[in-house]
Amino acid sequence: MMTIFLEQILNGISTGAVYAIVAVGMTMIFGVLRAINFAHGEYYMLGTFGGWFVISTIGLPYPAAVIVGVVVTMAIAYVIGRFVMQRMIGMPEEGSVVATLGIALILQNTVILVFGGGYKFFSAGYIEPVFFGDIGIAQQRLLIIALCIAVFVGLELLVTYSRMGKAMRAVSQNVEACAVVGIDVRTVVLSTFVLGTGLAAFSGILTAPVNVSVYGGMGEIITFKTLPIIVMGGLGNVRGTLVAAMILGIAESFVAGNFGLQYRDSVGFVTLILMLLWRPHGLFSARARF
Amino acid sequence: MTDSSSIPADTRPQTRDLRTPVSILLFLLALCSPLFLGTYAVHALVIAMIFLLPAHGLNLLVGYTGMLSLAQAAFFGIGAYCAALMATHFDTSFPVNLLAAVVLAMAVAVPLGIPALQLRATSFVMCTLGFVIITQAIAKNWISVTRGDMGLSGLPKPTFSLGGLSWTASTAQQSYYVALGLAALATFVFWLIVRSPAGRNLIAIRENETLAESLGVPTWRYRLAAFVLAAGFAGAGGALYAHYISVASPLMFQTLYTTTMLIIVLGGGSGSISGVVIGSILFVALSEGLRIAPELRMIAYGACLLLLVFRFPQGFAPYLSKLWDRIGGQTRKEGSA
Amino acid sequence: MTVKTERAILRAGTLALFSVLALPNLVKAQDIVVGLVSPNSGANARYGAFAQRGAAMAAEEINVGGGIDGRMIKIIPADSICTPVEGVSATQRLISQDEVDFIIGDICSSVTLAMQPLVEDAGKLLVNAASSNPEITYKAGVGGYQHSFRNYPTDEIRAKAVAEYAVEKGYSKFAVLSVDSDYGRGAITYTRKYLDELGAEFVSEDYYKEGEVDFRSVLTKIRNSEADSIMVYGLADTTPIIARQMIETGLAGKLPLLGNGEFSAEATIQAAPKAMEGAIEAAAWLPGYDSEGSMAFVADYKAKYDGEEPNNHAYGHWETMHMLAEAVDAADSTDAEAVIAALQGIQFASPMGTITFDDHHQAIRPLLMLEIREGEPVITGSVAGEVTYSEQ
Amino acid sequence: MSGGVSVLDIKGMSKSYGAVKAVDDVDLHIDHGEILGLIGPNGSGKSTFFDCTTGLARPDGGKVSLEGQDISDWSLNRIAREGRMLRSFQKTVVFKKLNVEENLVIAGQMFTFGGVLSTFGIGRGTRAKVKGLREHARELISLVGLDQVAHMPAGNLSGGQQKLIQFASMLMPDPRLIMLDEPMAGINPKLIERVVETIQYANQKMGVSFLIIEHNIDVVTSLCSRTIVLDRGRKLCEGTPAQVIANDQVREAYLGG
Repeated sequence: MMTIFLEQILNGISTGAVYAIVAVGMTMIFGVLRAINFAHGEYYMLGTFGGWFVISTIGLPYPAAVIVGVVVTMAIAYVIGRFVMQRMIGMPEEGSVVATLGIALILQNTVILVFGGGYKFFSAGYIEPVFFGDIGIAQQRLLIIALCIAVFVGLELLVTYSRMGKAMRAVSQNVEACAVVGIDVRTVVLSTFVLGTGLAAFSGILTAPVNVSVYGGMGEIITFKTLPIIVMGGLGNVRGTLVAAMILGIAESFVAGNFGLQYRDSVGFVTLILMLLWRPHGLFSARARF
Repeated sequence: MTDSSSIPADTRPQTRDLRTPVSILLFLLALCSPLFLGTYAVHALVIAMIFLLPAHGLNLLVGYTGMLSLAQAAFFGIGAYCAALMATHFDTSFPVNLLAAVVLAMAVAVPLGIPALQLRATSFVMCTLGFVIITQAIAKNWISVTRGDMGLSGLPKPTFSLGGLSWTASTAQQSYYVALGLAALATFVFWLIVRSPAGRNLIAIRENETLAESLGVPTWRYRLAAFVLAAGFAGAGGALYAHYISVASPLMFQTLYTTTMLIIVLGGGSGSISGVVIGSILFVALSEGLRIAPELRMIAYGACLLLLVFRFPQGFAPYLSKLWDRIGGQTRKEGSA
Repeated sequence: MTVKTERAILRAGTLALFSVLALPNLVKAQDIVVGLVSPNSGANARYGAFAQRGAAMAAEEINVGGGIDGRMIKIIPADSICTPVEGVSATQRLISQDEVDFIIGDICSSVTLAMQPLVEDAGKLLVNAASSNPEITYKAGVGGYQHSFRNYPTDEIRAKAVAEYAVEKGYSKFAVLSVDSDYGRGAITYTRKYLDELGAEFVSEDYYKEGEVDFRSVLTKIRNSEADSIMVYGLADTTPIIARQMIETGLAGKLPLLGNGEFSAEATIQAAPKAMEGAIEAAAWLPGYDSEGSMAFVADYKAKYDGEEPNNHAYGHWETMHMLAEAVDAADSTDAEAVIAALQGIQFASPMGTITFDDHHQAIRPLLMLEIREGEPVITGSVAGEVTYSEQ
Repeated sequence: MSGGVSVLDIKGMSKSYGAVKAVDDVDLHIDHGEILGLIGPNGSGKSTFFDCTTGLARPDGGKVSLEGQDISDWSLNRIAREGRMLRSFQKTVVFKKLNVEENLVIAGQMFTFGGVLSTFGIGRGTRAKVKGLREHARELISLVGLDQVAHMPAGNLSGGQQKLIQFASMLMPDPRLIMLDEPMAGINPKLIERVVETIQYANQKMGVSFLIIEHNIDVVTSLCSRTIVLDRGRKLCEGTPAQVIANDQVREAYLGG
């Protein structure tokens, strides 16, 4: 029994790590922009496609493909950030929802147009399993968990020590005051957006070896997984997001293991709604941003 | 054709008021369009009117009460399933199913709304999105009732029966009149709601909730009422949808349906009745018009959404009311509205 | 932007929108126009794309060969996004605006079901090549819709064949892991009907959402259960994910996969050879099938589309297009009634064997049983797919 | 004065934010027809006291009675609707997009229509009631001298005019008690006189009692018969405006911070 229990936890953590890397980008973007990015999963998709493309056409090794995927996505995100996201500052909620849904449609279907709509197989990475007693796990997943920890430590250092990070924190706490102290909100929004989408892309390529299938519409499912996490984590709260992602990963793992896989996708939103009833402002105070 | 929140027009001498003849013309146009439009265009208009119903509900929430709910798609689905189940199990006629769908959607909205309306802003939006995801999961997994992913299919076209007489809207043209009747009725009901003192209170809540509260308006109860009424509109739309498309399946909880309703409201202009009506037609014209380029369709659609949000943040309602004023022979001073 | 230009743009835009609404696709009068409804955007585009390519290739082959009595086939693609309302709009446009002669579509069953009455009322012909919901043909032919045909096996035949074969091979405790769709659910429902008869049982039942990527938890559960095999009626691109995670969770080589989901595709086997070993599948077609027609199809497809391996949707739409062409040729007319009569009597020699239609307009076509042995699909038998229609 | 019961009687009101005691055990009562002034330096807890009294914030302790009825746990809207005790906000708020008349009609609606459901009415009765409200609104608009702009969106008017709208709105329901939070802050001196006159009119002709937070000591002197001084959440002293101003402690509180 104990082994099963431990294995379910491990499964949950390995899923949670993926969610965490995607969600933290989205939550940071929310922090500075006060808008939900319904296109966030599309950057995850873009990263995966970037990696898949360079591996399958010029046979780049996997680690290089990771870098290419992230860089390409960040470049695309820069353009979108410049022309769309910056204009969303201070926009009413429904406007930002429609705008980001629009971006999602454009990105998704442009990829379909360029690369063809059919699914592709991603064949790279470190998929051989390692075994701890009975419990097996792909090396890639261990890598993801390790990198997830690295990402969060890195973000923590970034927002605490770097000028950019401090600016991000300032914007997410009080936009009005930023103008007074001379922080350019637009620049902060743009750089946070590029960073956040870069993280989504990073997560995409990291999981591609274990998720195998690559296609234009793969981002939507990720967006919908991420939404409850960022709300539970306390919109804009980096540490809270990590905890919420892990909670959701583990909860999903137990539901899938004990009730049935078909209920898994409702877990996120059911947990979210229950939690909102219990603590309407999220598990973690939204004030403790970053 | 005025915004309920607009200022009563000033009573300067008018040059030539053509509003009455134009209204009559529009009315006749709506009545006669199946006679000269092709089946495809008529079908497109039926779709526009189907989505107009939940969009009215969404407008009540976004445009009048000032809260963004994505749950309209859930109530739309509940309405569709309710009508579909009634039709398959009890063989009831369309008006009965319609009524049942409205009642059920509203009944479900009460227990969902009570906890959800404690939340604000993004949390509320996410909670309502959660309703859609959960309703979809129920539709998929409550197989004994919903038949899961198999869906309920082969639903009859809208039938009206009175005594021994019965009439079925089997062609697109006939469906058009059913949809037109229902859309007109819904629009009228919507107009009554927003014109009533309650509508004024809803606008007050949108403008400033604390102030409304301090003037004795029980804002929470009004927000719940708006949420429930909106669900009713969505339920009606769902019933019409089920009978027209003939299938109710979990696929109708996809994001696309939510996006559609949002676009109609924002595109038309939230807080404006005529705007949303026009918005539903514009949306269908856009969505169907883009079929001309199948590969680029959704890309262009996405681009149009961006254009809408950034170029026409107020939707098309301001242009409409300007046009309407000009038809009425008035020129309203810029900036005074 | 000034108010003036804005107004001009508005006007031009509105005008353009309404005018394209009324604009049919440009076709030559003598062309045979086939509307192809499939999901071309959104997540399900990953299947729709194969359908488009398969059908397009067939049309090209026919046209290169001189068309049908000199008349060329022209395909008008239409996007359903896998939602009924979009599918219906797309179909309505094909019928009344583009005035197509025939319609092939859709992949998603709910969309096909919504299209059926529309095509029926318009007096056109709908041939489906990819939806597996049994209802589609329960309601067709003598069941009602005269104008609907389906050239795709229903889940019932497949389910029975797989279960029988598995029991023969000594497996009787199935852990179900199917896709949460009418296809995955339907196949399991039909399997259940035969369980008692065969002395088999379901140890657990799980259904995954389309696009699911994480099976570790459920595979762990299966490993710790008494199951001796995993019954998968799943999606082509999900099978390799499951297979890889079976290796991770230590299930590979212990529990074989049974069911359907492109087990025999080269890429699937390559993704996780150890897990796919011993897998049993019932398929209407497989890329490695050793017949001249099928091999040629795979080779041509790969050559045409940058080496992409075709899947069953590509094949199904390719085959259906050819079959439709033969029916038109036989009817010597594009009149729906004539082609329907031709289809009812057709004996289509497909690369997979002869295809005929029963009185419900359901294709009776051979279903291959295959097993993966030493990394290669081996065909172990063939089942004649005939449906017995029970009272619904 | 009905049987000696005060309009409003507050006993032991307390409210803390973390370790800070914003309001600390304050007693206060307002007699019928009285205009009571509430003064104190910035941050002395006046606004928190207002919020706790009117149901916008929950006090940690204390009892609020309105004409003998305990309203401690009533919500803001219930206090307004059933208690007919209205309040203004320090930062002036009006329904900016609506015109002046609509602003007032909204203010009166909940008192004319009993509950939520009856406001959904569409019949002749409803229309007649709204017409009545509109007429009443016009009277009050004349009273505060905004006839010229009655159909302008409230947001387009000056800050002072918005204060008048807010004030007129509170008169719509024939209130018992109005609590004003710095009614004179940031308005044109010419308008101050008009506001003072209107308050006096409402007090004398309509019998409305007032509780007024105000920094302008001249206004307090001319309006209030009694004044209470708050400092750091506690009641410092009480008396006529003249007495209070003369009080050393008060001077110290204002100057010494």
